[in-house]
Amino acid sequence: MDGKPLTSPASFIDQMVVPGDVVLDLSSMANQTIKLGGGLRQDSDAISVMKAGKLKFSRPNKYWVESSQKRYVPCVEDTVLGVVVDSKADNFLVDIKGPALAFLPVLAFEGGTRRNIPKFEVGSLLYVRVVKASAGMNPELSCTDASGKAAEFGILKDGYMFETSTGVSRMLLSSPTCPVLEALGKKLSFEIAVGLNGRVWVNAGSTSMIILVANAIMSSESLSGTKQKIMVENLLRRFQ
Amino acid sequence: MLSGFNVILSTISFSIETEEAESLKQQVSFTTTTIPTALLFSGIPFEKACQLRVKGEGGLSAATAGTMVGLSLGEKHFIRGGIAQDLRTDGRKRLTYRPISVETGVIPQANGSARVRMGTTDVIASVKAELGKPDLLQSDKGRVIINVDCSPTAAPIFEGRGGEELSTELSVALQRCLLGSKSGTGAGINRSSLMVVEGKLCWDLYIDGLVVSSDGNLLDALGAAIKAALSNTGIPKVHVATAASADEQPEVDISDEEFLQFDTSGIPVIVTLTKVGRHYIVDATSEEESQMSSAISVSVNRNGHICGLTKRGGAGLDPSVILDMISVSKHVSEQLMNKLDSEISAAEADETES
Amino acid sequence: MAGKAASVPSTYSPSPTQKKKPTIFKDVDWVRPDGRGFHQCRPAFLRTSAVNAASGSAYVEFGNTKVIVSVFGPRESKKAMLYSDVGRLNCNVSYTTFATPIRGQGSDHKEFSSMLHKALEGAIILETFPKTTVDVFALVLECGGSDLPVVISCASLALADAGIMMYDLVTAVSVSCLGKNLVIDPISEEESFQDGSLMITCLPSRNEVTQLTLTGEWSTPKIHEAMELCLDACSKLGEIMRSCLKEAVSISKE
Amino acid sequence: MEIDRPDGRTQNQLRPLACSRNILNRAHGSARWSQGDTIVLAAVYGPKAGTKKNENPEKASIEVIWKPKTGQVGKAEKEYELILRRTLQSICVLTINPNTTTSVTLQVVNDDGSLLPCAINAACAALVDAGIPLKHLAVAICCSLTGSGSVVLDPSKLEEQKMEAFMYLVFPNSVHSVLPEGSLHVDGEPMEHGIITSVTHGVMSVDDYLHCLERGHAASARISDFLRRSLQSQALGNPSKAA
Amino acid sequence: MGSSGASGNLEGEMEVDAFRRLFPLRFHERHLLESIRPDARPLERARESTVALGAVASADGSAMAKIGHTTMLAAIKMEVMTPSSESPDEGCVAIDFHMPPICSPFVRPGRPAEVAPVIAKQLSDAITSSGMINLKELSLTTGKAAWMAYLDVYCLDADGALFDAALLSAVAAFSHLQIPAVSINEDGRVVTMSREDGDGKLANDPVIKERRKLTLNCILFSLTCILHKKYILADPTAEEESVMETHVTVVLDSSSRLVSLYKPGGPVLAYASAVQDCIALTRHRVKELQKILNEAISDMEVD
Repeated sequence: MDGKPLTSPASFIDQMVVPGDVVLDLSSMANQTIKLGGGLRQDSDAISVMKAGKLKFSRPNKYWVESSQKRYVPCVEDTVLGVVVDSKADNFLVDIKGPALAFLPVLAFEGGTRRNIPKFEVGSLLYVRVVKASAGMNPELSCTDASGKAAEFGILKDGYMFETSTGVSRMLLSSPTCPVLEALGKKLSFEIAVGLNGRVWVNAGSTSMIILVANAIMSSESLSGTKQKIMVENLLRRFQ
Repeated sequence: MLSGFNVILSTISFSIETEEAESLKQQVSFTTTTIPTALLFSGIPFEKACQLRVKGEGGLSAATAGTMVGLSLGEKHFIRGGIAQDLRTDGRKRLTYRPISVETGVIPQANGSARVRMGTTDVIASVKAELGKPDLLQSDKGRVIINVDCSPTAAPIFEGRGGEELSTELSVALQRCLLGSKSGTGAGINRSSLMVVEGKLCWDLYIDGLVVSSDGNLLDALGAAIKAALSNTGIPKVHVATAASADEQPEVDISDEEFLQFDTSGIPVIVTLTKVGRHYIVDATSEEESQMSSAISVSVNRNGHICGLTKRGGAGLDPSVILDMISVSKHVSEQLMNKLDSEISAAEADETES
Repeated sequence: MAGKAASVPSTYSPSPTQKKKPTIFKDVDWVRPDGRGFHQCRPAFLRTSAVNAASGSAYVEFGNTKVIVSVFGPRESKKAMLYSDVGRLNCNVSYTTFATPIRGQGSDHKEFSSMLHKALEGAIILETFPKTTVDVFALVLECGGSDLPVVISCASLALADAGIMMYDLVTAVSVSCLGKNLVIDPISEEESFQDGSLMITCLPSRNEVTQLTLTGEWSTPKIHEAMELCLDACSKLGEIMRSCLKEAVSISKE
Repeated sequence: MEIDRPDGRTQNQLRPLACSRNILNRAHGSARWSQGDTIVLAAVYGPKAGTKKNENPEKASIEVIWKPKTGQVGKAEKEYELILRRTLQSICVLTINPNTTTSVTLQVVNDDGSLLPCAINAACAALVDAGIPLKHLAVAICCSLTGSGSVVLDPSKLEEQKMEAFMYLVFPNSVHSVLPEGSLHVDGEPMEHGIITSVTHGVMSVDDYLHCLERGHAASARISDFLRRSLQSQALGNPSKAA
Repeated sequence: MGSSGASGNLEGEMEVDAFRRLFPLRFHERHLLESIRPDARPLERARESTVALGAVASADGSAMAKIGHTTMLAAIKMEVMTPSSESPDEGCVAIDFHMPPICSPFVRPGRPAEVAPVIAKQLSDAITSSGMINLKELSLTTGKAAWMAYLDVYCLDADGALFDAALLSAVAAFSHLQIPAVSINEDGRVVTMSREDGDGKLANDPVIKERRKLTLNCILFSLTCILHKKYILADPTAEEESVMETHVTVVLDSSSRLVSLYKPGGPVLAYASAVQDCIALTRHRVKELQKILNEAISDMEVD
């Protein structure tokens, strides 16, 4: 477990792969533990690709395929933006853009007891964390972090929510800060919440500013870093 | 297993001759006569064959009316007991009709129409005549198309597609009673009289029945309404231009003033006898229909001949009971025919006056 | 090619030049087209378990009338219907396109389905399969007259084959009135010229009539006679059906 | 033996391919695939919760809706739907999202021969665009046989009508693999030579069929390369073209 | 398949029927290991098949075909049409395939089976593209009248290999077909002639076509196989079809030319060797079916 990528997969890392490609040969990497992320599957000794995208590797042993979709498939520990669809005695039903509605237990809040169940109206926007996501069951959400603290989770009031692809969300959350946000942040002050399910929420002092930020993010997909900066500058010039 | 069949039968004896069983007799009968046939082959325990069979659950009208009426056990007993003692809940005797009222010419656009009320059962029938081309196989006859529609306002169960099944059942029963057999005998409506030019031109009669309000005995009411509507029907006189060649349609001139009165002397009346318990009643209300085991609708013409018969309800009847019911309905039909004739002529007199 | 057929101009069946004369039926002593006596049924062939995919099935042949009935269930009701403590019976009758002399004339028989339902429901012990449905599907392969009675008898045989609990078998027979004569088990040709018809479905061992339909003009004695005729035939048919079932069991036992 | 084709192509030459993805806003995945003048638009919705009755709820289900350019849906369209559904089912990993339904809608924009292969290619690209987990890709090709027994690839509609026989073949894409050469071979044949779907029309000898298979393999490798390049072109929405 | 691990400890105490229902794939794979199938057939053996000609009296040609339990009834009715202007001297064949609700628990009235139109299309493609029927033979008078042969195939019992049975019954029905004797009357309508009045009418009517059989240029037979792992199972039952989903249908004509090779998807890829194996199995099957059909025809002629 030296973390050094083996010679063979190295040729695929950070490369575009398409479904069917075999990226790892387990028979040649005995005694190693690897972790597979989205878009990869194990077929006896071969690890093959299920989605088109860029093969990513993170030390020491994580592999995944990075791709951008309009549909979200829930994954544990993802932070997402959900819309309350219905409330039941034990759960809120939340739409997180996945194939099935997610359950948010009424007690999954910091210090949550039967007495202080929060009231969310249908249509409320929540910033939540996925805690369970197994095939064949509705995913389960929580409004606390792993230590039970509310952290930044909870309802998002005011502002504007728009939908983009999962790729854009990931770009916005990447570090170092992506060029769009960096360029925008230099000139404007605004609040932003990004869900890995492709939903983004923006709030700022004026409506026009919100619209500008939203537009900048939506048109940043498929632009390179420098082009993003130019695009933001153009927008800001028009705004002022 | 099969060779034991007779042996099993001979060893069964039923000992449910207690008073309790006696009191149940009205509603319950035991299936003591035979072993269910499937039993022989499915190997199901014999006890099952001896279970109680509640009569009166079968039958479309019974089932639909039953859900609609929703009677309590006491009410059911009351209705049955009343019928057994020849005193029905509305004071009638078993073979008495509710008051019948007839109104003709209710739809001005139709060639003939009538509305018949029997108690709270309310139906409308209309007759429209259109010129058409006769069928190849029956070139000397016109067509008669009977269709019944159950208005959703008549009963809650008719909402949506609920009335469809009953509508078809009624339409088929009316066709059977009024149109006779394939060769045309026994037809109440003389289809040959609808002929204009043989093989070329004939009148097509569209008879539509509408159930406005449903409180039992729909078939009899519809039959009466159609009879009244037909006697109200005038078919325009048609002048056919001569010298049309063999394969061309003749030119026609339809008169606006001259009408031919439709001959209704052969049209039968329909009498439905509903069997409740061991007795039969005429003109059952929907409450009474919910208690029926089966019913027989007989159409009888002026000569006292049967021109159509339909049995309703799934429960079986003994053949001798059927024959008895036929003779009773024949007897009842005479009174109904006379009553209806006088009502129709009174209604037509009213119409001409106004 | 099949797609093309739709655009093809209408087709017709070439029919014989002259029409048959129906008058022969009215003569005092005429012979039935197939040479039977007036009160003689057509030769019948009955077989159970004709369709392997069904819970129970039967194939019945009366002369040229050939019918196959499959029974499915008791199984889950198709529609999410209200709770019912008795079982449901669902019947459907359909025709093949080649069943009738002229192609595609017998396809829709809505009233046959409801008549079949009414004929059978009195015989089936619906209490034995609450909340579920028994489907009875009939296909008329070829119609040669008296289709409905044959369908009904065949259906009751198929129900017995499926092991559905019944009070009795259901048998059905029809008679046609042609002039002064009553002929039993009429063929299509006789049916098309009949002056009246009467069909009885009954439970032969219980001597109960579950369905009775009558068309045409009848006097009471005539009805009497026709019913006697039908009931007698029904009970004989019942015997034949019974022996067919017994045979099937004894074969499967071997 | 050279055959003159109306558009001047050689026997083995395909028409220009073009593929653009993510062209519909509402659909979760979409693609437009064209081979010459045959153009098909594919849209993928889902996975949505639940499967239809009679479907296995332990697996994901796929439904295909075929929209012809004009006219009503007839038997031919029903057959296309069934072939597409079975073909797509065989390339999808159905166990990942059990009890869900993914619907694929295909809209024929223009039909100039080789319609079904074009639709399969479009559907495959749209599935990738929607991120539906796939075992591998599928590439489809139409091979046709002339009266003299020579094979002509990717026929136009005019050519299809003149041909003695033609067949639609679908193969897996040629994959890049870290495994040693030959480890993915089955019976001594590389995996991409396995037939996913074969639909033939017209009478031919068995040898002709096997000959077509070989030519189909060669052509499918080219389409496979094109599909890979088109998927790799990072700029989504920018149509990629190949001659 | 996912439950195969869980079944390990259960299966020891389970009855065969329960095991078959709960773990159908493992049930069949166990059999395959022994090179036998649940109905005791070797893998490459087709089920017993029968053909009966003339099953429908009211049709001009008819046949009933059985492959195992799968039963098909095909009947041809001849009607007269006006030929299209593009082919004034050709008749037409319209083929349809029906799955009435009696044939399978999965078909309900009013909701036709999904595969029915697809099988109809396949039948019609195979029969028309093979040139089995010479459409010119169906002509009556050029440009005026031609025969339209309506072939309707009904599935009476569905237990796998539906297309094979449907094709067998269709081919048998065509070889049983007798084109009725007709004449054309004064109005230009085509009328049939019954045998007895044929002589008297000879003088009156201009065009008379004798009662005759149709010549078939070739005869088609097919075999459906399942590909599962390395195994090839010929003529699958409905149960086998539902468990193992890769099907290959090969249609050959009497001179062993390939009319159709149909493999709609399926998880198993077919390599050239497997394709050749399937074709070889079909060649063998064609001989069997040819024999069965010939026997049925000669039986018919004796009667």
